[in-house]
Amino acid sequence: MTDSPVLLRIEELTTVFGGLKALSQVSLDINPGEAVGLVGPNGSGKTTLVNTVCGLYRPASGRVILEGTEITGHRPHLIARAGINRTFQIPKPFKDLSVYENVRVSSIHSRNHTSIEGALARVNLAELANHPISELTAAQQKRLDLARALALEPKVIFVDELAAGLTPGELHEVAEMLKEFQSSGIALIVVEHLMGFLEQVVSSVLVLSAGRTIFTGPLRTALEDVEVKRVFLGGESDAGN
Amino acid sequence: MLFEYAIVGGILLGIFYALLSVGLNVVFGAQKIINLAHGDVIMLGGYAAWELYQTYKISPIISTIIVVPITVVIGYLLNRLIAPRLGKSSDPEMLSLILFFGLSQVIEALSTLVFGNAERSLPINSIPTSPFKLFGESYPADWWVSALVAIPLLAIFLLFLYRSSVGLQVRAVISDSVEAAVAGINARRISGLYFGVGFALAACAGVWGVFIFGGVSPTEGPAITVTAFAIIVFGSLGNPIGTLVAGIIFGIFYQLAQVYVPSWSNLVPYALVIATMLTRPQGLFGRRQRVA
Amino acid sequence: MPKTAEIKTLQNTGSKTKTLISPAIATLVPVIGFALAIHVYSNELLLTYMAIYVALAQGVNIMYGFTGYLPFGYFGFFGVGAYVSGLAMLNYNLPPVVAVIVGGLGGALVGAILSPLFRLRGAYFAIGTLAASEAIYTIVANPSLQSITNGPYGLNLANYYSSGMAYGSAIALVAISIIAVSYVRGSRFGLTLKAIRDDPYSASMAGVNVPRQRFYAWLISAAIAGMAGSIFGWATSVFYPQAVFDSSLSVLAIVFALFGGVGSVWGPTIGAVLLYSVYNAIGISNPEYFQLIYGLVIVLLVLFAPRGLLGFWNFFAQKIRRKRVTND
Amino acid sequence: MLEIKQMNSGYGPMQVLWNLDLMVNPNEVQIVLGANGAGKSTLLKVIVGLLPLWSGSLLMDGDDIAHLPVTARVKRGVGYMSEKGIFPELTVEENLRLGGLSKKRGEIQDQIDSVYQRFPELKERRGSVAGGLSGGQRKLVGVGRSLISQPKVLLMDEPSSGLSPRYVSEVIDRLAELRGHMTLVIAEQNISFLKIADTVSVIEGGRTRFEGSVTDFTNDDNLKTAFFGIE
Repeated sequence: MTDSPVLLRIEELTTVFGGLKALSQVSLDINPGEAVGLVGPNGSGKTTLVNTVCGLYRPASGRVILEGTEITGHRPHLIARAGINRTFQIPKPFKDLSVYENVRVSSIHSRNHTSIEGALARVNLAELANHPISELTAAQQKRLDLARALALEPKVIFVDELAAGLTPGELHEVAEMLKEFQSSGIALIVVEHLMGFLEQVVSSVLVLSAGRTIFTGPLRTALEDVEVKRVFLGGESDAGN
Repeated sequence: MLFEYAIVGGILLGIFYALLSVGLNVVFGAQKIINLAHGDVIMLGGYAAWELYQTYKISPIISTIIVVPITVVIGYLLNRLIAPRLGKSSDPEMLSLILFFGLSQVIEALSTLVFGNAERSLPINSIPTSPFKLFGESYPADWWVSALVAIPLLAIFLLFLYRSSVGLQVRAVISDSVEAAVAGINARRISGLYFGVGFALAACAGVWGVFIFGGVSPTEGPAITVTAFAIIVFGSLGNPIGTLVAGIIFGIFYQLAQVYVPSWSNLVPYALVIATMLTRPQGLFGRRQRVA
Repeated sequence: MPKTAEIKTLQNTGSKTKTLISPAIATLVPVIGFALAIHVYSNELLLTYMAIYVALAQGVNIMYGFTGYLPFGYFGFFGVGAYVSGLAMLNYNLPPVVAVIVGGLGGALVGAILSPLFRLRGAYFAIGTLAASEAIYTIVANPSLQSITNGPYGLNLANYYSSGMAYGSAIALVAISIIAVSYVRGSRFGLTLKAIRDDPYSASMAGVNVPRQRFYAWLISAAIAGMAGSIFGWATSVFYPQAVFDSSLSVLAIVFALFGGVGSVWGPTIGAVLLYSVYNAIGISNPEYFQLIYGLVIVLLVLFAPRGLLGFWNFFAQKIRRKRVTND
Repeated sequence: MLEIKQMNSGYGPMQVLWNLDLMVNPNEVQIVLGANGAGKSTLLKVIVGLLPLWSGSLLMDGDDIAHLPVTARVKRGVGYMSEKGIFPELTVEENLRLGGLSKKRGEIQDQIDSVYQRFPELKERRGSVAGGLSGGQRKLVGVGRSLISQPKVLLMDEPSSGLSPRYVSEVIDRLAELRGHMTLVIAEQNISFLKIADTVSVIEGGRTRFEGSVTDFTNDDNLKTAFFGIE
């Protein structure tokens, strides 16, 4: 189809925990500026996929290829420096550092020594730069995760449950932020339960159930899909009628 | 004959070592911390036996029973004092390590003030004295008497843990303290009690340590703690039955080293703990557990 | 949420010179203090030991204060340093000052060998290092190795004794250790260490090479202990293995560091000077009273300042800072 | 039986429930529907006391129970079956026994026997470690333990989670047998549980979206899409 390889190619990735397949042959291609939703019930393997691609878990089989270079099983800091980053479902700031210093840790390791102020401004945290973490709300801590990712010049960001616990106003702000990232060429993989929010951000989704891909395609189509409904709504496939 | 001597002696001493370390594992089960004052509780048990014999001529066998209720109460109260404060902190594991380290220093200092620096020992005729003979070798009386006392003690402990209603609650709390609370178990009280049981087992071992170690002195605690730690890590943290088996295996290793390479035998506990932690951190009988 | 755009007191507003001045003071004050102390108090050996403890407390500071790993077995590096430098003098006739540096390298080398212990977390690491150091002691003091280490009979360095030189080296080591801590605290290296301490995985996703950064901190800390042990052996001139492989060395270094406040530059210096003075006042004749005091201090610190343990210094600083913020 | 008004709560600094209302009547089965992350589990945890109530009221039989610790609420008759529902390291029988801690020994045994009668497959595996059972059997152990403790109201957190559809319908059938005999609050995203429910509440984004009878719910098409969270 193209001469240049896709930005990130996840190829039949399988992750096993103590004999149990938490992730089974999941594949996904994503190009610059694209946004894909990653949905599925609790325990379906969404976070396992993020953790495996980001190097926290070593996959049992399959490959992760970033811009034509295989990075499967590389150590997390190398993957992060190569341009794949993430946020956390429960935000994980460095508690003893200020907001500014939090981002500085990433900036040190970026190739072009990115502007810390710039990263903070993109997530609307510039005003809080000199504050200790303890003064940030949960929503602000999630945005700090994003700022830290931005400071490493990411090509792909996995956004893990950004919307949970946000007010409608905050949701809108975050959605706009993600769209701005996209327009700057960053690819987004958005793990989300809130379909309303997801619809604002992504065009297509990958639906996981029990570690397997059960659907890929547009979000609206996914919600009409019999298999997806069964997974989300339960036994009867006609439940939605 | 040396080999048989090492094996039989190792088993006899190993039973003692099982008793010596099981309390550390019990405290770990109750509180998910390493009790760095474990060796000092053992040392206190030793002084209790010494005092009871010197002043009241009470046999160490009786003393073993006397120390149990006292140390259970002390352990329980201590747990209730520290648990809520540690629970509030951001790094309870590290803080409790430092706390028990401080406690260990306090116990050591107080024991020196009360009992003096000199090592105290008990006459061997304070216990039944005839040596034990097997395969033509004879074994010191304290070896087999301590084993004979340790076996019923450990059996009672296991019955308590696996057959009593309170023991069931203990295991439920260890398995999942939140789930236990919603099952109506007062998790704090139960883990406090179990913590006290850990102290009591340590004190019982201390009574016999006076004989096996040839005496009791205020500074013996830390070395005993490391040995006990080596044994519980080897036999899996949180698994008391693993500790019993590990204690016996340790006793055999240690005796073999004593017999064949005596100058290197002190290396056994250290080598054991490092090798276990680096190669099989979950221990002999453990399932995969996040240690590292 | 407080309106606080104007509160820029916390960091990154200080000028370059300011960031150099405070470490310089933190280094020079104790160095000059030790240099002058000898004119007031003539027990040079005791002052040497005090300087050694300042360095050890700072070494613990680098390890525990900046990575959260508590090295109970810190004395192992100390003992290795004493033996490596002592044997270097005896066997190769190295000048003592050179031997001290070699001893530091010996400490760092053992640190490198023991680095797999980093796979362990929290208490496991603390006790793992303790076991490793006890194992090294058992090997060094072993009668079977008498031909190499002189086994249980220790080393006699009386021929290399030089009044003043050892004390001067100890003061230099104090300076080195404080400069090392200041560097760690103010540099990117220190920033990444603090990030690792807060959350290792998060740090790695910020691009930090977690194992390597920890390893460097460990080597610096081990080298300081190695040099401290070397100077101790040299100044003591005759020592037995149990004197340099003494777990109470780690105990005291850790207590001094905790008491003064880990993570800071001044804390361990103040902690070591204060508590070691107390130790000399009452500890030599009545060690158990001293032990009782510091044991209680630890217990009380943990129970009543659980977030802190950064000692009174930071505790007050924080209080003052808070006051300032609320007053603004 | 249970009356919740204007409940606000969450984890740490993160607010999950926003002015939520819930009303449960005696002997009714209420299903709390919502997508993942809607706040169903949080709601149950606040009721049983595992999470603090930030503001609002929580009444049981007219009494304020919000200030009571977990064990006191359990004693008052609040039963809670978590998603996990069991102690995996303990045997089936030990798990069941933990449901009857306040009862006499003989009495517990009778009740355990009656659970075995209801769920014969548990009797066969009474000595096995509960963690080794199939997902469906594990849920039965959890249900069995809850039955023995005889709560006034039983809160069940996603009894279908981790189960294949075959087991889900089995669990539903078993719960159907309890209908009318006890007060049940079932937090679910699986709408097949509707067939055993008397009333439904739908939670979306931590807010009550709908409260009413099952028929009202099934007649409202909009609600079903709301359940997915799409405006």
